[in-house]
Parts: sequence; structure tokens; C-alpha cells
Amino acid sequence: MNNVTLVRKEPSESLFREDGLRLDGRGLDELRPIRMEVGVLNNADGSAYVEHGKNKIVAAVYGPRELHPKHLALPDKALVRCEYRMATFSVEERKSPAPGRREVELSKVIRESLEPAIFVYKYPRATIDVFVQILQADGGTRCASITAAALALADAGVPMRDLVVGCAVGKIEGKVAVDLSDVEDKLGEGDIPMALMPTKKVITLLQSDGDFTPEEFKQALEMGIAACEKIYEMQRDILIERYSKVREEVAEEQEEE
Amino acid sequence: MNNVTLVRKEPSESLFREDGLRLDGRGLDELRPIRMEVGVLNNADGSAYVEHGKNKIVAAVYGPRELHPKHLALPDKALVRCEYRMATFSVEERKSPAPGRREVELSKVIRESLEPAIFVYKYPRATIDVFVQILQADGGTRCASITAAALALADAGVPMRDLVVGCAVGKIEGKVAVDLSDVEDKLGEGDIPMALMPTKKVITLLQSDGDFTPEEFKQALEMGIAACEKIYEMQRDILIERYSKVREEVAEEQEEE
Amino acid sequence: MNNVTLVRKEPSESLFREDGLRLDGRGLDELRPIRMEVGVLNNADGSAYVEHGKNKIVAAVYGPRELHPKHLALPDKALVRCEYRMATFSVEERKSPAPGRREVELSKVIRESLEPAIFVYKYPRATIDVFVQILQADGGTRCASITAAALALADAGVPMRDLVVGCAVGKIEGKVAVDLSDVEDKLGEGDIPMALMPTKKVITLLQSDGDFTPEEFKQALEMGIAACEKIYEMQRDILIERYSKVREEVAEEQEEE
Amino acid sequence: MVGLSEVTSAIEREHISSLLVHGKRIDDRGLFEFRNIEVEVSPIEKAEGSAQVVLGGTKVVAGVKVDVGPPFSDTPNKGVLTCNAELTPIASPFFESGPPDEQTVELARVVDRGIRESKAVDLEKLVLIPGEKVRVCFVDVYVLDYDGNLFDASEIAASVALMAAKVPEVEVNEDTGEITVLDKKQLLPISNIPVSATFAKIDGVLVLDPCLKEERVQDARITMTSTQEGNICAFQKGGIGTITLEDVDTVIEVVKEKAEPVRDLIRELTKEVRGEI
Amino acid sequence: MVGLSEVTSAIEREHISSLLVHGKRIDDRGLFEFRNIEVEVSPIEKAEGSAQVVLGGTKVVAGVKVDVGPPFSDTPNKGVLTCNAELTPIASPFFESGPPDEQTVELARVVDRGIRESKAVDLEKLVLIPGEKVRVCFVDVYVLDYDGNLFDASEIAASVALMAAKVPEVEVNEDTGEITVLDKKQLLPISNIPVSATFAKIDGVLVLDPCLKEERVQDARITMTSTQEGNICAFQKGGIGTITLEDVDTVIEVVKEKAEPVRDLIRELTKEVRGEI
Amino acid sequence: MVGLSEVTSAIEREHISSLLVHGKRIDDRGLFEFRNIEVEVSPIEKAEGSAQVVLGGTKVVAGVKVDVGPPFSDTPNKGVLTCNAELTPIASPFFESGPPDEQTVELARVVDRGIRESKAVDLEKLVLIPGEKVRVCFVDVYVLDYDGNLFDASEIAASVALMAAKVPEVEVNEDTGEITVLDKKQLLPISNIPVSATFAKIDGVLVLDPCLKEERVQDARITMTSTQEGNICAFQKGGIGTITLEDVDTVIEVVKEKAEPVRDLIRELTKEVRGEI
Repeated sequence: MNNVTLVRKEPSESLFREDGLRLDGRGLDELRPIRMEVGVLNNADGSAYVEHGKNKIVAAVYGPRELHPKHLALPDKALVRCEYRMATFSVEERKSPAPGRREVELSKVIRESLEPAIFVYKYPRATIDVFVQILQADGGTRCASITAAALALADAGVPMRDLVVGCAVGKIEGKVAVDLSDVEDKLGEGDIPMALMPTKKVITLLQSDGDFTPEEFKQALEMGIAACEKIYEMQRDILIERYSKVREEVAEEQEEE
Repeated sequence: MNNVTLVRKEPSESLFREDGLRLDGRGLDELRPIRMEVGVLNNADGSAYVEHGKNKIVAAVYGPRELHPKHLALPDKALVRCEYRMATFSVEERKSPAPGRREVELSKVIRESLEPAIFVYKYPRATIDVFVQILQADGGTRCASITAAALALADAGVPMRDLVVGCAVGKIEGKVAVDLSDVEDKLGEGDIPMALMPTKKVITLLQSDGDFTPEEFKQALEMGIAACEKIYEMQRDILIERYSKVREEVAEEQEEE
Repeated sequence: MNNVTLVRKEPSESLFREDGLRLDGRGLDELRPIRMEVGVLNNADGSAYVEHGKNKIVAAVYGPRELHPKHLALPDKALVRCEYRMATFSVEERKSPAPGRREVELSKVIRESLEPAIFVYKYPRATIDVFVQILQADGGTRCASITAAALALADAGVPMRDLVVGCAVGKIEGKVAVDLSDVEDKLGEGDIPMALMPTKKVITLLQSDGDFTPEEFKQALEMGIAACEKIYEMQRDILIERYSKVREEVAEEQEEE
Repeated sequence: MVGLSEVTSAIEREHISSLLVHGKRIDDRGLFEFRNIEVEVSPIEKAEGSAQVVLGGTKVVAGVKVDVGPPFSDTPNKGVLTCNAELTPIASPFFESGPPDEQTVELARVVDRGIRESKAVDLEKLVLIPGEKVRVCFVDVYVLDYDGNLFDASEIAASVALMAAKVPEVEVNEDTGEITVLDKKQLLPISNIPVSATFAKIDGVLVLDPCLKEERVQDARITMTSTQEGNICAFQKGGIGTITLEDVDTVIEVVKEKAEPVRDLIRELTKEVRGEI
Repeated sequence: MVGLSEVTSAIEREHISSLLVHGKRIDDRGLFEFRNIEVEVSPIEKAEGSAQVVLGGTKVVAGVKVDVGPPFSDTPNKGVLTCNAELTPIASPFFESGPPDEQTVELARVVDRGIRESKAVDLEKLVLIPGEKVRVCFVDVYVLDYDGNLFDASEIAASVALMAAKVPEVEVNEDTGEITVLDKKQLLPISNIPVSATFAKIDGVLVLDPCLKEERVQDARITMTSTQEGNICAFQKGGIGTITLEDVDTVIEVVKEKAEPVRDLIRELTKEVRGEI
Repeated sequence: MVGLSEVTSAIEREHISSLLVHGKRIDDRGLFEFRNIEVEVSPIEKAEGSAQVVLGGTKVVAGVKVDVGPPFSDTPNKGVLTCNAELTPIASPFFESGPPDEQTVELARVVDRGIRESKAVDLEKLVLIPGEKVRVCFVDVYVLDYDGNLFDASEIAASVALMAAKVPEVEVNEDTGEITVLDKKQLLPISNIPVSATFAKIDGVLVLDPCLKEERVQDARITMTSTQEGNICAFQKGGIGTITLEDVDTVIEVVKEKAEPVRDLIRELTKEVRGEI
């Protein structure tokens, strides 16, 4: 903005505290607080809400359902589509409502990270639509989006061979650390967003920017896999809780009858 | 515009003259001069031109006709569509040719004000398209557009259970007055665009902005209805004139044969 | 650009040298150096590359092929489509990647200059798609594009009643001269882009801007036709060369078998 | 949304209608009763102000971002306020991605009119350098779940987000025109609290705060926004049915009674942050 | 417009063509005769200049708006002129809403070239502060009824609108660069009056000012715009047919005779407002 | 590209796959062998820098244009670098005109990341007046023929175009902020040469630099971009298959060996213009 000076708090000089922990008190392999909720929306076939650090993300799934226009349909499998969108107020400077190039790319890689887990050949000519809305962004949105979208897919009853769980690993002041926060992401030396199919232990998303030696990169992947496995525990727990709740509700309804 | 100072005539201090009449010499319940013409275009199935104050408006109707693409068609009734567009030169500052949000909203409310009068169930799967082009805008364009569009619908021979006629009522210097001019609209305290199916005496458009007490609002509606009824007289007269002209022409043609 | 002063070489005072020749040493009826290549791309059904002065142009043709969406198909003949696009770096100031109005118009006139030469009635319901990419622009791009596109059509085996060849004629310092270069185009008094079906000797593109007396205009057309005929020689030679090469390759392959 | 009413079976319509003649609604509410309203204040820390509103099964989030920019050339002495709505496909299988459609634009513009015409935000106080620099307020409403009556849910969310907003104080150097954004925060200047009330007209009967099932069979929709003085600052008839003077009278009467509790709720929710009643 | 010629029956084409071989047209005009031209000068008071032109069954309205803005960086000493056309769906069932298509862009650009290349508007005189502030003229043509030959109708409308335009005088403070828009009006600096003549070529025969029925069966279209000196300032062949040198000769000959009466009409119509012959 | 893999016959896939289990490829290359790379340096005289790269049957042209403009507000002390890609319909019957699709955006952004994260261009040195005027570099890649592996062809073309670019020197008057563009040219400040290597994973087997036939049947794609120090500056998995830690190990090992010869080629090609090794 022309002629407008921003006086902002200087970022602290180091991303580590004197006791060696990260600014928010975490160790190198520690995740930010994560909260998950499933079935948060009425209209979508499946939905989930994930808070990961200050990320606040809603994911919704429709399908498998009929595809319009029909000529887009695939003869042998379901078409998986994904839209990743950030709310205008989700970031420091207001974002234009129109999707930018980053949102287009992330829609693609999120879709490609989810599709390997879906039994797409069960639904030829159908579509499975995944929508991700970032209400607040705080570093690692694409990874938390994948965690949320996988929950929404499960909530929609889409048959899957595995869940998918996302987490980023980065490098701050020369050290590999999992799950960078916003400030770590901005001041750090690199970021590796990844996603895992946890029971198969295969990677479905892997990107990187910044500067990593091959050794750092491999170390990062191993730490990332471990972090993803922790998040997967939470995913599984929340789904079990959800199923038992649904089962209870059904049981109660039957009793009432 | 940066560094450009506009020296414009100061708007007069009051919207009323010393004799109590409005700046253009009207009383509170008096309409601006209105001129209507029907069948002004060759290609459209029906058309009308309305001058209402300095508003200059052309309306055209196509249909009932086949709808493309077909999947938009409604199984049980005609789809009514409406586009309201302002010419770039219709307003003080040149308008971009691309439709803005105001034009999108007005297209919707004009359509919703006309459809109640149309026997849409006579034409399942068809479309009736209404186009309104504002050549010059002068306060109350949407209302005058409805008056013009209803004439064009009648001219196209679309079966209607009633005409529709539009007029705005506003508040200037604390007084409720019909049919605000541009300057009254800008400096006044509120504006209520409305449309009436005159023989049924039901309202098909009602919007409001500004500040009205409930009493003022009700008074405004009553004055608006009375004003609409006056415009309706003109609408009816011009249609009768048009029909008799057409009848004469047909008769002449038959004589010639 | 605000506050940015460009110090550029002053354009020379005259577009003619002391010896009466043009700045690049050409006479009034002389063409710039032209280089043509056919079959330069693997994926297109036909393709050509043309350098005409500093113009560098790739043309590609697909078809006759099935048309999607089908409702655009013509019942009695092939639909010819054309897209003319300039690379962002093809001109002095970077061009936006989105097509501008000039590109839209040129796409139309190039298409209309090619279609007369194509036996479109042989392929009802099909489409023939012509794509022209300007890699570098240097005056007369549309004409050189037509030359290139006609070669690509021939290379694709699209049945044609004639080739098409383009060349511009202009007016510089009061003199009619063929094939203006960039600087001549900018500083000259007018430009007439034209295209010819050379064996039929009919004109398929003719535009003009600038200021020409009727006599100059007619003189320009005659010079343009002569210039087009020279380029046609090159077109024919390159196609003969291409065919014999293809024939040789086929022969070699048969020998190998 | 074209074709939506068509797919709703005539049976559904008859069911709703037959209840209404007995003064009953499909979800057992009174004709002029709002559904449950739950509001979360400031859920989005990165927005200057925000609110999530759950109205029955409808859920919206509004966020306010405030920037510095030039005023509109015809209002050099006013700040800029812009309302925008996004009907995300998350909220309904009938919402599609892409540029805003008629329904979205109408929602945004009716919410905008309510705020603007009630003078909820005192735009004159947002001027930093007259004619040159003013505060620019963006109010963006995201619909997350659609169960009818987006208007009232969005209007409440927008009002709460604006009232809860904290924007950085700025210092203006009037000589150089330079603006320094300080670390200290201040509230937005709020002069009024508009409250909208939306009615569905079904077979001649008006009901307040229609749910989706009711909206699908409604003939007309009426939204009326009132100021804290009880005046009408915005009115919008929607839908392809008609309304009568009597309908307008009814709406005015109901609003007199039903708007104030909503306004009280908004005041209560933002009391703490604004430090006032 | 794709497919339009296809739907026109071969019978229609044969009918028109068989008349043409006898030198006759379906509306009884001579081959090189314009239809009736009716012009309304300045129908749009809010535009700086405007004109409505009815050419046979074709009706267009042109409006001129003049603003102040920066020049193009490659022409710092010239004002800015922009022509735009809108083929509104009002004018024809074959015109669609949306961003301008090929046909619309061609129309706008051919009208633009006629005005620009004839130096109708003296752009050098529109400079206020060289390289910084110039007058920006928008010429917008709206087609209201389409019965063939949009080119000539639009060119006449644009010319009359420009000649009839009255723009506010301005005062430039060369020290501060401030521009004051005065209440007094002045004419635009007009140096030439371009007149275009459009021909359809049908089965080898050229006709001037084709009506829609003729356009639908034409093989090629030729538009030639001439200056008041009789020079050619714009030429545009359209359509998928071919033309010959003889066609061009014919066009040039016809224009010699037919352009001047149109130019006289334009002069006559704007004589009063411009206070000159 | 939706549906592309579906139309490729299962037979083609089986053929490629059955060769791969024997360590063979359909074009007889080794698993980790690049196709022939031909580079033309500076084919586009009007671009500040340019390069045409032919990689097997894939052909791309990259052009660099450099302008002067404001920096991004969050990086006032850095020049601006923008990568853009165009998948022209010329290059493949599967590419369509229109705004950039997912595939195009991904290509542009991966090339961009390689250049940006390797600090290939020293953006700090592109600042003219901090916070106000910097050089703006546009790198535009046009794909002319598509036979697989657009990533590596584009990355090479972009690198060569940047290294070969000659931009006019400028003089900055720090008092007035005026910038004078001189006639003398200088090179862009280049700090690193990123090289990307793209692999297709087909039935569990990784191959370097896939051709189109291989891409059509690939399960996943891996692009890894390395710096001249041997570090990883960009990584991108694509496609709907999965990859393993072992795949990543393999990729890292292959890149160690295969990236340097490409980097040497780029150095060699631009040695003359840059006057350095």
C-alpha cells in the first residue's frame, strides 16, 4: 500500500527458546494441538472439521453421485474432483475471493493424495466431489486439508482401502522439525508437505520447497511418517467415536419405536 | 481520478421550491412525464420503449421458444429469464460494459416481478427471455424497466393474467413522494421501488433502502399503488392503440388483396 | 510506467538510405528473407514453421476430426476454426497471456482467408482446427501466419483447391512498398495486409489502415499479388521437398522390410 | 437453484400447507418464531472481526478485514464498506463453484443494504485523510450449511463480526500523508444494529425464518431489516409469488416484536469486547 | 452466428441470386443504393455526445463519454480513443450475452480504424499534460435492431456522436499538475469525417448496404472507409468467399459517388451544434 | 487430460510394463537415461532472454521479459519473479485454449519453485529503489510439442533463458526516484542453476524422463529439482499412484548422477554470453 507504513512486532530473533524448545514450546518432533470433528454439516454426504494449530478447515464430500455434464464421466471408474478454497479472511492480508494459482495447484495435489485410497473402480461413470474450505490458515493447510478430507470421505461412506493423513516437515535454523507453524514456515529454510496412507505406509503427497540436503530430506520423511501416524491415531479414534454415536442413535430410535 | 478536481454546480440547498412544489414543479404524488411505445423493434418477438423522466429504456421479449441447452428446461412450465443491462453512457461516469452486481440483482428482481403475471404453465420446457437495455438512467430505472418489459411481453403475445407496472416512492426532506428523480434519489432519505399487478392489486416487486418509519412505509406503499395505477392507464391505452393499429394494417392488407 | 524514462535509439530520420533503398537494403518490391519448414511438430496432424523477416511463427492443424461439443457441428460441411495467439515475449513490451481484441479479430480474418481454399463440403459435421502461435512478431504477422497455416493444412493432408499465401503492402514516405518491416509499419503511412489463392488469383484477405489514394491502393494490390506469387513459389518448393522426403522415407522403410 | 421447487414433490407442499392452515409448521415452531440461534464470537483470530452463526440447520461464518485505501470518488469523506457472500458447494449440493450467481449477489446486497442504510458502521469516522485515504472494510460471509433463511443468519453474523472487530489504530502525518499502523487496537465506530427478519409466504400464509423445506415450497420471500429505532432500513421481496399490503402490515407488526430480542442477543454477545451495553 | 447460413434455405439464396442477375434486389433497391438513413442527434443527454441511426431495419445507438486519464506509454502526446460495440440480444435472436465474440470485436475494430486512421478526432489536441494526463474518449455502439450492415450504421452513429459531443473545458495548473473541470463546454477537435460503405458479394455480384436477408447468403463482405479527401483509410474483407481486383475497383468507384452524400448528411446533422458547415 | 489413461489400451500398458520388468524401455533407453537434449540459445531476439529446448519429442520455448515495477509489499527488498506456462493446443490434441488449467498451473509453479528456491536469480540484486522500484522478471514457457516430461524441458529452457538474458542497465536518481533506462546491457544476477529430474513410476518401476507413452500409463510422477550444491530445492509428486521411501531414495541417488551433466550443458551453452565458466 502506497505511503502506508506497517509497524509490526519484530519477529523474535530465534525460532527456538533458550531451553531449546520451539517458540510454542514444542520439541522438534512434536505436533501442534489438533482437534477433529466428523459429521459437522447437514447437507453434505460426509463432512469433517479439523483444527490443526490455528488452521481451521471444513471438508465436505458429495458422492458417489451422478456426474453432470455426462461427457466428463469415466467409463471404468469414478471421477474424483477436489476444490480447495481459502476464505478471504483466512490469511493476514485479505485474499481475493476468486481462486488463485496456489489454490488451483493445491486442489490438484490434494485430489491426487486422496484418490489412491478410494475404491474408484466400484463406481464407474460416477463422481466423488471433495470440497475443502480454509476458514483460517496457519502453515500446513494442505496437509490438514487432506486429514479433514479423508475424514469426510469416510463419513460419506465412500469405500476406501485406507485413510489418508497429512503433515508437513520443515527445516528451521538448520534443524528438521515436524509441523511448522506459520512463523516457522515463513522464517524457516524449507517445508515438505506430505501425506500418508498409514496402514499401507505409502506416500500419496510429497512436495518440497526450500533447501534440504539429501540426508535432511530423508530424515524429514521419516519424521513426517511418524507424525502422520500420530495424527492417524486421532483420525481413527474420532471415526470410531462417530460410528458408535451413530450406532447408539440408531439403537435409541429403534427402542423408541 | 487522481489530481482531478471536479467543479460541478452545487446541488440546490433544498429539494423543494419556495411554492412547496418539487424542483421540477411536481407535487408529492405527481409522476414525471412518461412516454411509451410498443413494437419498436423488428427482430424481437415483442418490444417496447419507455421514457420515464429522463430514463430511456428498450425492452425486448423472445418466446415462448425452445430452450438451449435443454437440460435447463423445466418439465412443467416455461423458464423465464431476464437480463437488465445499462449502457456504458447511460450514467454520469462511464460504466464498464461488463455487468456489475447491481445489474445481476436487478435482473433477478425484475424477472420475479414479471413471472407472477405470466401463464408459465402453458409452455412446459420452453423459455421466455426478457432483455432490458437502459440507454439513459434517471432514478427508478428498475421500475420503468418493469413497465417496459410488461409491454414487450404483451406485444410478444405472451399470455398474461395481468400487466405489471412499476414505480418508486421515496422520502425527501421528511416527506413521502412518488417517482423520485435522479437528484431526489441521491439526496433523499430513502427509496422504495415497487411493482404492481394492477387489476389483481398485488405487489410483485418491493424493495427499500433508506430510513422509513413503519407509518411512512405504509403511506409510501399506498401512494405507490396509486402512482402505478396511473401508469397502468397509459400502458393500457398504448396497447389498445397498438392493437387497433395492427388490426387496421391487417384490414388494409386484406382490402389490398 | 510512472517515473521511468526510456532512453532508446532515435529512429533514423528517413526510412530510406541515401542510395534510395530501404533501411534494410531492399527495393520497394522486395521481400524480406523468408524461411519455411513443414512437418515441424509430432502431435499435430500438420504443421509448419515460417520465418518472415524477424517473424517466427508456428502453425498447427488438427483434422478433419470429430467436433465436441456436437451441437456446434454443421450438417453440410466442416467447421473451420482458427486461433491466432502471440507469445508474451513476441513483442517489445510483454503482452498479457490472455488473448486481446487484436488476436480475436486476426483469428477471424485468418480463418476467413483460409476457408475458401478448403474443400469443406467433403467433411460434414467435422472440424478443422488451425492454431497459429507467434513466437516473434515483426510486422505482417497475420500474412506470414496465413502462409504458415496453409502449409500446415497441406501437411495435414486437408484437401484444398489451392494454397493460400499472405503478404502485406504498405506506404512509406509516400511510396508504396511491399512487406513492411516493424519499423516501417510503425513509422509508415499505411498498411494493407492481403492473402491470395495464387493459382485462382483471388483475394481471401484484404484489410487496410492508414491513408491511401485509390491509385495507391490499386498499385499496392498489384504489388501485393506479385509478392504473394513469389512467396507461393517458396511454399510450393517446400511442399514438394517435403513430399519427396516422405516418399523416400516410406521407400526406405519398405526396403528395410 | 432453477428447478429446485419442481423436484420437490407436490406432496411435500401439500403437507406443509395443510399444517399451516392450522397454524402449525413442520418443525413444530410457531408461525413467527425464529429457530434456535447460536453465535460464536471471533472464531477467526486472523480476521479483524468474525462470527459464526448457526440458525437452526443453517450455518454461516462472517469475517471482517480492514485495510487502508482510497475512498470512492463520489464519497471522498466516507470510508468504504463492501459486503460479499460465498455460497460454497460445501453448504448444499445445489450450490456451485464459480463467479457469484444471482442468488449469491442478492444475499450480499441485501446484507449490505441493511448495514449501510442503518448506518451500522459510521463511515464518516473511517476517513484518515479526506479524499485520499480511508479505512476499507470488507465483510465476507461464507455459507457452510444451508437449511433456509440465509439472509437473517448472514445479517446477524455480519453485525456481530463488525461489532467485535478490532482494528489497529493508525497515526496520520498530515504533512507527508504517511500513515503509520500502530500495534494498539480499537473498535470500529458502530452507530446502529440492523436486524433482518425473513418470511416465507406459502399458500397465502406468512412464516418467520423459513427452513429449507419451507423455502422450497414458498411462493414469495420477504426480508425486512429494521434499525434499533424501529425504522425500516431495507426491504426485499423475492420469489415469483405476489404479496399484498396486508402481508406488509403483518411483517411490520411481527418485526416490531421479534427484532428486538435478536438485537439484544447481538448486544449481549459483543458486550464484553465493546465494553458497553 | 455459426450455422446461420446453413439454416437459410437454398431457396432463399436462389431467389436473391436470380434477382441479382437482373440487377434487382429483394427490397427493390438499386445495387448500389443505401437504404433510408434516419439519424437522431444527441438522444442521450448524459453522454457527452450521442446519436441514434436507423439504416433500413437496422438500429444502433452510439454514445461518447470523455474522461481524463494517462496516455498510452507509446503515445505520450496523444489522447486516448477507444471504440467498443455491444451486440445486445435485444437486436437479434442470434446475439448472445457475454464477453464480446469475434463478430462484435471485428465491428468495433473496423469502426475504430475508420475513426482513427482518418484522424477524425485530432488526438494531439486532447493532451492536457504531455505524458501524464490526456482526455480519454470512449465511443460505445449499442446495436438495438439487426437487419444487416452494422458497419455503416455504427460508423455513422460514431461519427455523429463524436461531432455532436460537448465536453467540459478544463484548466491545467502546470505547476501542480492539478486539473480543474470547468462548467463551460467545448466541442471535440474533429479533423475529418470518415464514411464507410459496406458491400455484400453474392454469386459474384456486389451490392451496397446489404440487408439481413442478403447478408445471410453473401459469400464475402467488403467494408471500405473513405476520408473526406476521397482516400481509403480502412478496408476490411469479411466472410469465407473470395474477392477480385475487379471487385475492389468496383467498390472504389461506387464509394467515390456514394460516400459524399452520407458525409453531407453527417455535416448537415451536426452543423448546428458545431456552428460550422 | 481427464480420461487420457482410460483411452490408452490396457495392451499398451502391459507392453511397456513387460519391458520394464526386464529393465527395458519402449525407446530402448536405460531406465535412468535422459532423451537427447537440444537447446537453441536466444532464438527470440525481442525477448531479453530465450531458449528453445527439444527433449526427445518434446519441444518448449521459454522467453524472459524484464520490466520495472513495484515490489510485493511483503518483500520490499526483492525483485519480482513470475513463471507462467502455456500448454498451447499446438502441442497436443489434448491441450485446450482458455485460462490455465490444473496441469498448466502445476507446471508453472514447479518450474517457479525450482528457480526461486535454488535462488537461481539473486532477487536482492534486482532492487532499484527499496520498497518502490524493482526489476520484474517474467519467465514464460510455451509448450510447442508434447511428448512427455514437460517439467524438465521447461526447467532447462527457463534456466538457459534467464542465464542468457541481457537487460538494459538503468540509472536511478535517488532524489527524484526517476529511473533512466540506458542503452547498455547487463546480465541478470544468477546465483545457482537448478536442474530438475522427472520420473514416472509404472507398475512399481521408476524411469527417468518419461516419454508420452510412458506418462500415459504411469501411476505416479516424481519431479525433484536439485541445486548445484546437490541439495533438494523442489520436489513434487504427481498422479494418483503412491510412492515409497525407497522410491525417494532411488530418485535421490539417480539425481546425484544425472543432474550434473545437464547443469554442465546449461553452463556450456551460456558460457559465451555470460563470459564465465
